[in-house]
Amino acid sequence: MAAGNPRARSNRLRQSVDAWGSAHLRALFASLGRLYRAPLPSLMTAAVIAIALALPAGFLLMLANAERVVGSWEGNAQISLFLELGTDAEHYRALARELRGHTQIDSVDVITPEAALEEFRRLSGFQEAMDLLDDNPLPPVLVVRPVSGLTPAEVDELVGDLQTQSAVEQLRLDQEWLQRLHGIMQLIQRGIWVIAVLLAVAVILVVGNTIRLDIQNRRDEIVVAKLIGATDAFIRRPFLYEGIWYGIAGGLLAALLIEVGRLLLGGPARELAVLYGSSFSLQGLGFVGILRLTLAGSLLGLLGSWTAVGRHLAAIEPR
Amino acid sequence: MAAGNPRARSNRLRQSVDAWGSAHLRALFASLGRLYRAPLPSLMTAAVIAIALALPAGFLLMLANAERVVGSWEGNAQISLFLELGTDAEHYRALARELRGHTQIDSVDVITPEAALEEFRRLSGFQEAMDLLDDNPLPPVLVVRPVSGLTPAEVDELVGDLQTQSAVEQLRLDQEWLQRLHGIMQLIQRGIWVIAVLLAVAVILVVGNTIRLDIQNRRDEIVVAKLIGATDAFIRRPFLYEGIWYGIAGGLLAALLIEVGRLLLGGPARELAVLYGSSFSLQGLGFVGILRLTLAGSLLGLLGSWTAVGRHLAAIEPR
Amino acid sequence: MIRFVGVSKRYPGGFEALRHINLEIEQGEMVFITGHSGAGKSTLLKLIPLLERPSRGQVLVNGVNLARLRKGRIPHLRRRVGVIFQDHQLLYDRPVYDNVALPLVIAGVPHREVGRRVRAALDKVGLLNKERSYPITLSGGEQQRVGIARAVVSRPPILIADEPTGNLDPALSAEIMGLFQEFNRVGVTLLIASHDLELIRRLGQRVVCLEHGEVIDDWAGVAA
Amino acid sequence: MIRFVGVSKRYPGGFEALRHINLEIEQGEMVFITGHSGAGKSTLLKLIPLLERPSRGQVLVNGVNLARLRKGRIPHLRRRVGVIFQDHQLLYDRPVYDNVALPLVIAGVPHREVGRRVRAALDKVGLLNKERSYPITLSGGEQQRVGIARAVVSRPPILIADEPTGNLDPALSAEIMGLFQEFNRVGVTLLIASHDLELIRRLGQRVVCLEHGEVIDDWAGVAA
Ligand SMILES: Nc1ncnc2c1ncn2[C@@H]1O[C@H](COP(=O)(O)OP(=O)(O)OP(=O)(O)O)[C@@H](O)[C@H]1O
Ligand SMILES: Nc1ncnc2c1ncn2[C@@H]1O[C@H](COP(=O)(O)OP(=O)(O)OP(=O)(O)O)[C@@H](O)[C@H]1O
Ligand SMILES: [Mg+2]
Ligand SMILES: [Mg+2]
Repeated sequence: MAAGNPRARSNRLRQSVDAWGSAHLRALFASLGRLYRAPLPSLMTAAVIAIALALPAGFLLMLANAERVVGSWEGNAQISLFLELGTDAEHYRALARELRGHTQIDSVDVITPEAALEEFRRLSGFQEAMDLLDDNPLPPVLVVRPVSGLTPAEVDELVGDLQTQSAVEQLRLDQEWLQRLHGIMQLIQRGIWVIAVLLAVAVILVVGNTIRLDIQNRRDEIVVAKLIGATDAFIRRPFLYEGIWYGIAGGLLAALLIEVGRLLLGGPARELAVLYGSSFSLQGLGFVGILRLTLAGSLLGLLGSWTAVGRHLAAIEPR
Repeated sequence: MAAGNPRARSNRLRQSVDAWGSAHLRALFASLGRLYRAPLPSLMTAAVIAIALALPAGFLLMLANAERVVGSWEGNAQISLFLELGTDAEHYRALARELRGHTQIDSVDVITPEAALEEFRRLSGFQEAMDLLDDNPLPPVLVVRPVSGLTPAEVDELVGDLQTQSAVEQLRLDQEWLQRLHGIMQLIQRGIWVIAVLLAVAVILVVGNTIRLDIQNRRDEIVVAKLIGATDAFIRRPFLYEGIWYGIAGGLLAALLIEVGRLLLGGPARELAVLYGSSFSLQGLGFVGILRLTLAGSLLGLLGSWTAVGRHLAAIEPR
Repeated sequence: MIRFVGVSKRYPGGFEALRHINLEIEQGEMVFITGHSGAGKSTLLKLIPLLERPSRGQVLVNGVNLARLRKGRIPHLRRRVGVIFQDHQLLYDRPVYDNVALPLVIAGVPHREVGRRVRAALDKVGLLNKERSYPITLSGGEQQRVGIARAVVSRPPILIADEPTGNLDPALSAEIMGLFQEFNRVGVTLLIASHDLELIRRLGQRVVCLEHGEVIDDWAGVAA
Repeated sequence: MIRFVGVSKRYPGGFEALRHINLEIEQGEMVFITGHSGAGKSTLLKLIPLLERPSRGQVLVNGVNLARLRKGRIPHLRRRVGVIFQDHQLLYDRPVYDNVALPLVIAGVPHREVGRRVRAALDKVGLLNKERSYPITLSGGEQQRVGIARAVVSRPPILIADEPTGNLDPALSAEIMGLFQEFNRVGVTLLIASHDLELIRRLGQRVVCLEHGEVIDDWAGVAA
């Protein structure tokens, strides 16, 4: 039997795969051509999608940048180690050396009891009383500055480490306002996710709406195609591709918007950085980010066109 | 002549005003009816507009709230007034009383030199040295707590006031982190305006695009109307009203979205407030805010439909 | 009433659909335009409500040179010319009543008056019982008659019909032509493009015959 | 080839457009359907490519009961039935070539083959020189012929035409009918709804006459 002939079968298979592939290619290029022929309206739709994609992506990027900044501030937060009273010079100098070797510590300053007393004398107004002292009542203090860029968790860990050092009597890390900032940033992050969901919905709605109106617009064409014997898949395909194209164009435009936004915000951010003596610069999306954005756009576009196609194509039947 | 008869003239005027008014009313209700007959798609468009309006409005609201919070923190920032050494008790108590009467000051605590020395003795480890003193070397200190809710400018003014008090030797207000926060908030505000402009553009594009597709969709109807002798104004009117309706619906939905967002963010915000002992609650849009949002929506909607109508209606001519 | 003076029409593609047409139609006349497919009948009719503009020559309606008509006045010209289209041009998402009422609504006729006149027009074409139907549910001939009702509802002084009986059976065609004659008797000027030579001959009105865009024949009917 | 067995069609509004139709059309037959406006001619034709479904009775095409046809198979049925519509149903934003090529593109015919067959079909209806024109720039008769070219380009075994000569002048009508007879000679089954009784008589084919949805007459032509 012919059906049993593997050559014939593979030939027929090849043919139908070819036909399937060429049908897809045609739909792909037809949809692209349609968008190209109406460049302004297509661009407008893509622009809306771009704005909707750019916002959450831009916010997440800003948050990432903000976290970097806060992290660096946290690194700047110095930790004062008050050692036990009477720890001898050799001991605390050794400890300082040891700590300097720690990978997460940038520098360690030693304040000897003598230097502290001298300072205290100068400042306190207790000069006479000080002169009467036999013993120095002040402990040696090590001022530890962590390397910049540590996360809050890493700073906590470091603090824990230092606390277990045998000679350390007391430890102080002033970061009340950092805690507040963290609270705010968590709030913002939560907000960004709400916004991201909203805007993803907006993208789906925009694409869905555009495709829906496009379907109604080309009602005649769909009716004629159905009359002539087009399958549903044949009719559906160009619309789905159209949604994907919108999403991809939107994603790329969104990347562009974000870069423009980065330029606009870069100035004040740098000023601020200079004010605090840090060498901070806003980080961009990068290649992977752009890729992700485009992918997200095309998926949302497909989703949008899928919902529209599913609901509206079936409604159009030749009479 | 009939044209000279004022009665007849006013009658004719009334009639044409009536006709004009009823034509507008018809367009208004016709456009509303059209949206109503396709509730889901209309709602989808309105939802997109709502999201686009809700974001900048929500951000501005959040910023306003944040400013309130920061303001209240600033109020909490206590100001320590170090008085001149040797200011007598009568004098500094009188000053404290006077300051308590100040409208921007919530409370004034007095730390007498004796109390300060006692505290110092307990804490400093210089007990022996203290016992040897004849004179108390410490100045009296007034701890001033401003009322909560002051703006940064008001706090600055208050600080200036206090500094001019004759007995005040030195004044300390620790607010370094507040300055940083202000820097960040200015950055955020700049960002919000960029976003607001982007999203206003998005609203115009969305409405314009929807109206454009709607115009193409109803090409036959427009052609027939023009064939039968409809004026351009007659054809344009329902589309313009449609844009306005979209904008109004979008504005109202945006207000709803913002309120829902407020509920979602209200929890963590309150937690945060409790953490810092403030009785803070997120403030909503209020009636005026909702009105403004709806107005903004309808204006953007009108603008969007105007651009679409201007560009696309002229292109449709009966053949 | 209607005068064509040396009118030519060359379409953008370069095709010359009408060549130097001179034609005068008096008020109250009823004129048939015939000719082979592509002779230029539809093109000639489209010049009157300014659906097309001549490339040379002048068209005068009621003494007004259409080339000089301000753009804003075109709608008013079209309200005075009732047109019956070859492809009906109905709104398929509105019931028959709304379709017929459209010219009155556009002209701003008061609401009560609209109902009366729409029903009178529908009655004339025998579709009073289809008032609430959608055009899609009507047969080809019924749709054609809705188009006729819409053209006459605003009682325009000029009526133009492009193959109004193309899709009608002979009996109905004769009936519609009778209707046109009735309009003609009350003073309406009619221009009708048609292929139905037999029917035209029977009516005995003036016939203008086109060929390749030129008038090759123009004879007054026997009855006129 | 095509069999109607007790077919009735009641439209959603309640109107009964067809009543208990029994009809058998052999392969290679050429049948005219006549009847007054609203008799049900279009409705009858629409049942064959499943544009409407009967409310009672069965339609069989090539022995297949259409009521039992899976939804996914409908496109394949429609590819085997060429339809010429009363209102052309052309795509006005595509040139004539694309319009005629559409059935081949849908059927997935290879690119080179498409060009050859489209030109052959256009040649048959005498529109080879209008290949690049848009339908809007064609006269009514020319559009009708584009519709005919599109219906025959995929060489369907069944051809259905709803008043294909409604807008054509007598000479062109006769020519088109000659074309149909040519198709008929190579074995195509044809069903043609028409008002043009004179033309039908001249062709001498089988004629089915409908009245109020019933077959009131069915006579084999003299030439058959
Ligand atoms: N918009 C257009 N652009 C280019 N050519 C056109 C246009 N409209 C019509 N034509 C050409 O002008 C010629 C005359 O067209 P017209 O529609 O006036 O013919 P007709 O006499 O009405 O024919 P029919 O009886 O077939 O309707 C035709 O050959 C047609 O191809
Ligand atoms: N979709 C529909 N819904 C309701 N009624 C319909 C529908 N389509 C047709 N009809 C009615 O069915 C009847 C027959 O219609 P059909 O189109 O079959 O007539 P026809 O014989 O083709 O007439 P014509 O010669 O005027 O085209 C008509 O009275 C029409 O009003
Ligand atoms: Mg014509
Ligand atoms: Mg019919």
